[in-house]
Amino acid sequence: MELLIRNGFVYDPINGVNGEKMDIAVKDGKIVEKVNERRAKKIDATGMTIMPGGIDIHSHIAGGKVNAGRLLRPEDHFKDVEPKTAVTRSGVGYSIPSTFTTGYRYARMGWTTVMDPAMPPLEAKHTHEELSDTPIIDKASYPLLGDWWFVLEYLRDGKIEECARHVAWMIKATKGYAIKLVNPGGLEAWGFGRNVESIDDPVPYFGITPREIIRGLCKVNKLLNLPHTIHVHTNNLGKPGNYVTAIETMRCVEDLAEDGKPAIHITHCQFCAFKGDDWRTFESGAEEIANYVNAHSHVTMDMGQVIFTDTTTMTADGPFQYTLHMLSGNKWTNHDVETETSAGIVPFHYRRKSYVHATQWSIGLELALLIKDPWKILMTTDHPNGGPFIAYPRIVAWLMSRKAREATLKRINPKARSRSLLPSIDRELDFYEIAIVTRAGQAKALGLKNKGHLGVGADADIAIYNFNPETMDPSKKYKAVRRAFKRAAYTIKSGHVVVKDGEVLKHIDGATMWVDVQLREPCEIEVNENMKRRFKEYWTVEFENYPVSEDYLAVSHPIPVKADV
Amino acid sequence: MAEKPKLKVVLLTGRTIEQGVGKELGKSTREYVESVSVCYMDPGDMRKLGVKDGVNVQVSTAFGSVVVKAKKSLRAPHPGVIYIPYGPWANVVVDPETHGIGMPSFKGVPAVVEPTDKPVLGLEELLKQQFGKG
Amino acid sequence: MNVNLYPLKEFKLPIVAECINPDIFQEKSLKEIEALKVWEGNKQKRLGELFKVEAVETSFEAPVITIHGNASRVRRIGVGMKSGEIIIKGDAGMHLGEEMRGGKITVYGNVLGWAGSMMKGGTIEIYGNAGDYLGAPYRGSTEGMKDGKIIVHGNVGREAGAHMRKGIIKIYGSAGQFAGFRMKGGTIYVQKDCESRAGACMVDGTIVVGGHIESVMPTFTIEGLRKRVKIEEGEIVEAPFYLFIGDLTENGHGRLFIAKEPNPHLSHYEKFL
Amino acid sequence: MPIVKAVTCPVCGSLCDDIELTIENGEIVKVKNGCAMCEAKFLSHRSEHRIRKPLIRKNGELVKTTLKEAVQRAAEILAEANYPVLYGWSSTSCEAISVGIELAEEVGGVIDNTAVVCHGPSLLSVQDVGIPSCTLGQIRHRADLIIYWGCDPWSAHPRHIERYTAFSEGRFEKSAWRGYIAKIRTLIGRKKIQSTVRRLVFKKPPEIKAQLEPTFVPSIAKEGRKLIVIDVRRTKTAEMADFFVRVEPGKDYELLQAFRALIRDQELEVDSVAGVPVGYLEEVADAMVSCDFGALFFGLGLTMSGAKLRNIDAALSLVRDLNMRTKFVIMPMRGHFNVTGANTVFTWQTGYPYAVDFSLGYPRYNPGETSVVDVLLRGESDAALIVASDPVSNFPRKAAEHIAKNPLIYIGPHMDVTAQVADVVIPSAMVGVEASGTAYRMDHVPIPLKKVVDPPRGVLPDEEILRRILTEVRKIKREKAKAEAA
Repeated sequence: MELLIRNGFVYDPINGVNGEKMDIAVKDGKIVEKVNERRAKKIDATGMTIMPGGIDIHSHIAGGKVNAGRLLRPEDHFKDVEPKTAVTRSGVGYSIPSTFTTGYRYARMGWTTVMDPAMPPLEAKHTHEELSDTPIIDKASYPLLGDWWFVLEYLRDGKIEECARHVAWMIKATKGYAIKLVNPGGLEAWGFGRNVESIDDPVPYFGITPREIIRGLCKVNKLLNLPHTIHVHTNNLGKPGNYVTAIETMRCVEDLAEDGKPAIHITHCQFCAFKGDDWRTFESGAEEIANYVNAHSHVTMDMGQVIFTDTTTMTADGPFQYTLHMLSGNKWTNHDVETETSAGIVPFHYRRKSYVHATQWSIGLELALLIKDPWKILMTTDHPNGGPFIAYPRIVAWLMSRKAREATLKRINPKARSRSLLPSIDRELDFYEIAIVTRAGQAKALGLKNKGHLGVGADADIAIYNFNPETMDPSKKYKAVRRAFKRAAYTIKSGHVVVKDGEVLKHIDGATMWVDVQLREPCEIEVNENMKRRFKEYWTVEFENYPVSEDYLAVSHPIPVKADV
Repeated sequence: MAEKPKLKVVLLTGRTIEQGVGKELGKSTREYVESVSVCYMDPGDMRKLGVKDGVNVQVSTAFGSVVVKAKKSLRAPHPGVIYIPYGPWANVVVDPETHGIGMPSFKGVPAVVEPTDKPVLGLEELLKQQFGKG
Repeated sequence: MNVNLYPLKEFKLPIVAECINPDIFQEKSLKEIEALKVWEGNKQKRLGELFKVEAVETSFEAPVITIHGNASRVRRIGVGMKSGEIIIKGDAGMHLGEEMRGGKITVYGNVLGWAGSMMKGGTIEIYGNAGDYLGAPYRGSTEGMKDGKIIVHGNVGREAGAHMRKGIIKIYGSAGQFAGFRMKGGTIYVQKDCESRAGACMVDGTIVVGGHIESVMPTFTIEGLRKRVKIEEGEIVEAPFYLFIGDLTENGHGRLFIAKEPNPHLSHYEKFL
Repeated sequence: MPIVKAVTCPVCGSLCDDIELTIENGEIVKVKNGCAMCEAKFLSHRSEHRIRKPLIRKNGELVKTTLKEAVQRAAEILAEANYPVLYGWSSTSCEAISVGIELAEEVGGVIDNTAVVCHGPSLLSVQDVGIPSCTLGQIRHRADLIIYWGCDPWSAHPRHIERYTAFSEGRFEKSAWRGYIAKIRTLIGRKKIQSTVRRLVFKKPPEIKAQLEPTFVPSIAKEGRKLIVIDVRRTKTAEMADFFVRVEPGKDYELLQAFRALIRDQELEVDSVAGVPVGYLEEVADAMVSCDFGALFFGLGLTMSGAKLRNIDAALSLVRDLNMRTKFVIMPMRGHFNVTGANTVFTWQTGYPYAVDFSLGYPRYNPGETSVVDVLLRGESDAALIVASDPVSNFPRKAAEHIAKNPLIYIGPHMDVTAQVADVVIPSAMVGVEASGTAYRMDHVPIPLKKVVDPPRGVLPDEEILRRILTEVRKIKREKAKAEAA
């Protein structure tokens, strides 16, 4: 099928296109030089903004933890429903939408690729079953490997290459995309109800520190040539004073970075940019983090922006979620996974009038605005932890408009307002920069070559927003920005027009991407023999029932990568 | 004829390994039917009623009445408590009330047990009697 | 304009009729009211297909809707209503007056579960029995009754007033288990008997049981004897009551008044006084 | 003779996946590693009680028909229904369940799974309290205190104790098996002596009362893993336990709440709770707070009796509270092999774990209102599709009556009780034996099910049968819409 999108203002930062009026041609799901003008279906984008399809580097949309969250919260769903239509399945929404609804709602905003950032390897099949049931968008998932007994043991014994081979096996076995670390070492300690306090606090019974785990997996990541860096949820997340831990975490891999390339991604950084000794003296550590990031090139991060709403927090960081449960008194689900990881879920309401919550809201925006290079700080809410992803249009407006920020500032806790750095920041992102923090930068950080841009050969994932940058000033008309991003004029996925004026026209399957790591020497059997021997000791399932076969993926999209080991 | 003795008890229903094996073999097998048309009783209670192992008893509740075979419980002592494995026989006498949560009251139903001369119905007869179908 | 509704048949399928609400009927013509959407099973129907709709002109501002007949299959009557009145001369279905904010609903029959669920104001009066979860929140929610009044002249099922925060529930019959479960405030009065576990996990608020109660939770502690208990302005019960405080498991300080006379089995608590 | 290894047993929620089957001439002839139920299930695929041909009721009798006609009739029943129920799902694959949900959405029905009559109340309370839990390996590696409450794994989950709990071998905790053997030896010895004494000296049965009201409280203090059983009867599992607490039927809630008070160091103003002297409770409460990692498993003894869902509320709260003192987890003992999977698929597709009503075009959930037993008791449904379940043998008579009264479609491998009163019977392949798929263990670990032998000729898996019905339903609806438009 051929498609010609005419006359829109195009923002394509990877190719340096900044609001130029041009046509985009699509054929067989790819961007092409040109199409047969008479045959092609035409979309008139006159006066509209065109960007590559949105990408989300970190959004909890599938798997055991997300589903435990859905199960936990009927009161979250029952007023936000999506009836069945002639083309779409029904579902429920708000903070943890059902799978079909998740796909449709991302597509309605013009987002076409979403990364689920936390997959317990033992339950990887579950994650993939849900991803396969999440329509339209392409997706991938990061296996949780920072507390896996194999990793702890190999790294303790200094066997980096051995570790890399096992990680390679695991990424293939789980059909994963990147190495995820969550509170490294802390989750193993949580197995007995404990935690680690710093990156140098030894993990009980394992004789290894979080620093060694982070450095070790950073090296493994490099040996395997994975497209994304290690994806790190820092130790001490959610605790006052933790910006120090965040900076130490970034610093501990400084020497492992090569040619100014990123070596680490610090995720939902807002949650680890807290200054102060306790909740009373709590304040923003965004400036310190931004200073560090502005001076270094080996880091990318995402915001983890907070939205004032009722949401559901969920992370693999079991001990943090328990703390949150104790703080809020809200219901709490915990799910530890043998030899691998843990998870916790707590409903949470961010209130404007709470000093801490309002400060958290400010921190996210401060980070995004104080870090000078937009390629380094990407837009997320750590869905649903900071708030549901449907709040993206609001964040775009805050980033683009000082006026929008002031409107919210007026309504927050006065102490938080008086301490916020936001009034001192004039910076307003333009559409080019918005395209970086929501698409191009995300694709680059993820190493997705065919996504996040509109160059010839790229996947034809395109968002068209009904906002005329020539006649309207986003700084003033921030509400119009919000409206435009809430309901894309068109969303095009793999060349299909799937959304028009915010309505889903078509239910198509998106692909699941995974990294097919090819080791230099095929030593898989050796790995397997070793695994088999330890399998019975470590897990309660049989070795051959563990891996995710490709038929669990509705559309499998392997990305081959040659490893240096 | 002397009045037959009756005993007020609490009825529990539940799984047994025999019922578990029986249901996997098939619901129309002899194994299944025999495993679920029984009522496990405390030996003391059986003495009070004058019933022996394998004798038919009638269990009645506010919801129905069914004839099953009395069996000496291996899990005794539990005076005043009888136990019928899940199945069509138990269903005749359990309390359907769900208290607004979807779950009927399968355990802890007040019941009366008495010896009887009536036979234990086979599965087909029981279905015909209860549903007029099958 | 007042409206009379007459069921056109004996309903077999569940009917969902949120539109039966004075706020919605207000300023609508008879035709418009007849055209309001309701669900019968999985089919969408017009209100006029299920009910004969009769309009009576009145001078009053807020309309009165009267259902004449059995509406026990009709769910969600008066959901979220803010003003006006609904009178049901017969039985009513589930979720009657859910999230009601004002106005009045009167039922001269029985009502099924979740009547007055998550109520925020107004009055519901039921002359028959009410089902389970009277005034209780939706699944998973802690948004109990925030204000308003529910009066039941018959009996009620389990978990009446669960998570209640404010307002009053008066039950002139008996109550099922878990009256006032996880209650945080407000008053529940059960004039007759109460099944066990009244006030389990309550944090605050008052429960008064005038009749027999099977047992008091072991996690309540006896505080004293009271000669009378005030239910609300103008309603005082003159009789000796045990006063228990609980629930200890939630560090609660809810008050559970149990009439002394019908409960001689609780006399052993007197040794702690 | 080919031997198939690492087969997952499609019987209970333990989902043991180490079964070895010997296949001979397309039939399973030998089952290794499995329990009695596992063996019975794998050997039953060639049972004479299988349904081999679709059946349809004509003039009151079930008669043989073609698959096409049976599917057509089933689709007509569902497409015409105003409020159908689609029930079962816990003994089939997630893949089939998924199609079932799509079908329910298409026909605007109520879809419910067997959790409603087993751990539905547990799920309701999870929605109120949350659940601190883990996968079973976590318990194998770490738990030094295991409590089974209102469940009898020896009967219902025969390999649970050996694979995952007290008698399993973990990284930080060793199996308590040897201690148990020693204990049994002494017990058997003591029993023999007692019965000899009884026979010789008293010549009459012993007083039961004396056993019920012990004057002293035995201590649980011991090295290694401890096993405690709390139940209304001294079950087989209770006999293995280090400590048994016998609770009065229907009074578990009081006992659980009393434990909650005790672990908060609060005093009780009663001498006994639920028939158990407070001294016993204190002994158990001490064991709970002093362990390094405790695990509480509970069964239908809690969900079905007395306070029902609130028993679970209290149990979950107890375990949550215990986490202030130590590490503690809790897990329901799920019965059917894929009831957890049914809850899981329901939840990701609709937001709710069971009792989902699609009659308004979107998922609605309120057990008590949208749960199958209640719908039946109120007599609201006008047709039913039963898949992989046998409600007529599991529901109270009054509820079963309403299923039997209306058009009833049954899909399953065996001539179950429900099949005998159905109007359309479609035989299906046995999932996990003759059809592959995915199931979720009671701790939410997904495990693949294998196809090890062929189903009887012409018999399809549930997934395929449901897909055909769905296609047929859509065809009927399209034609109807066309007719109405014309």
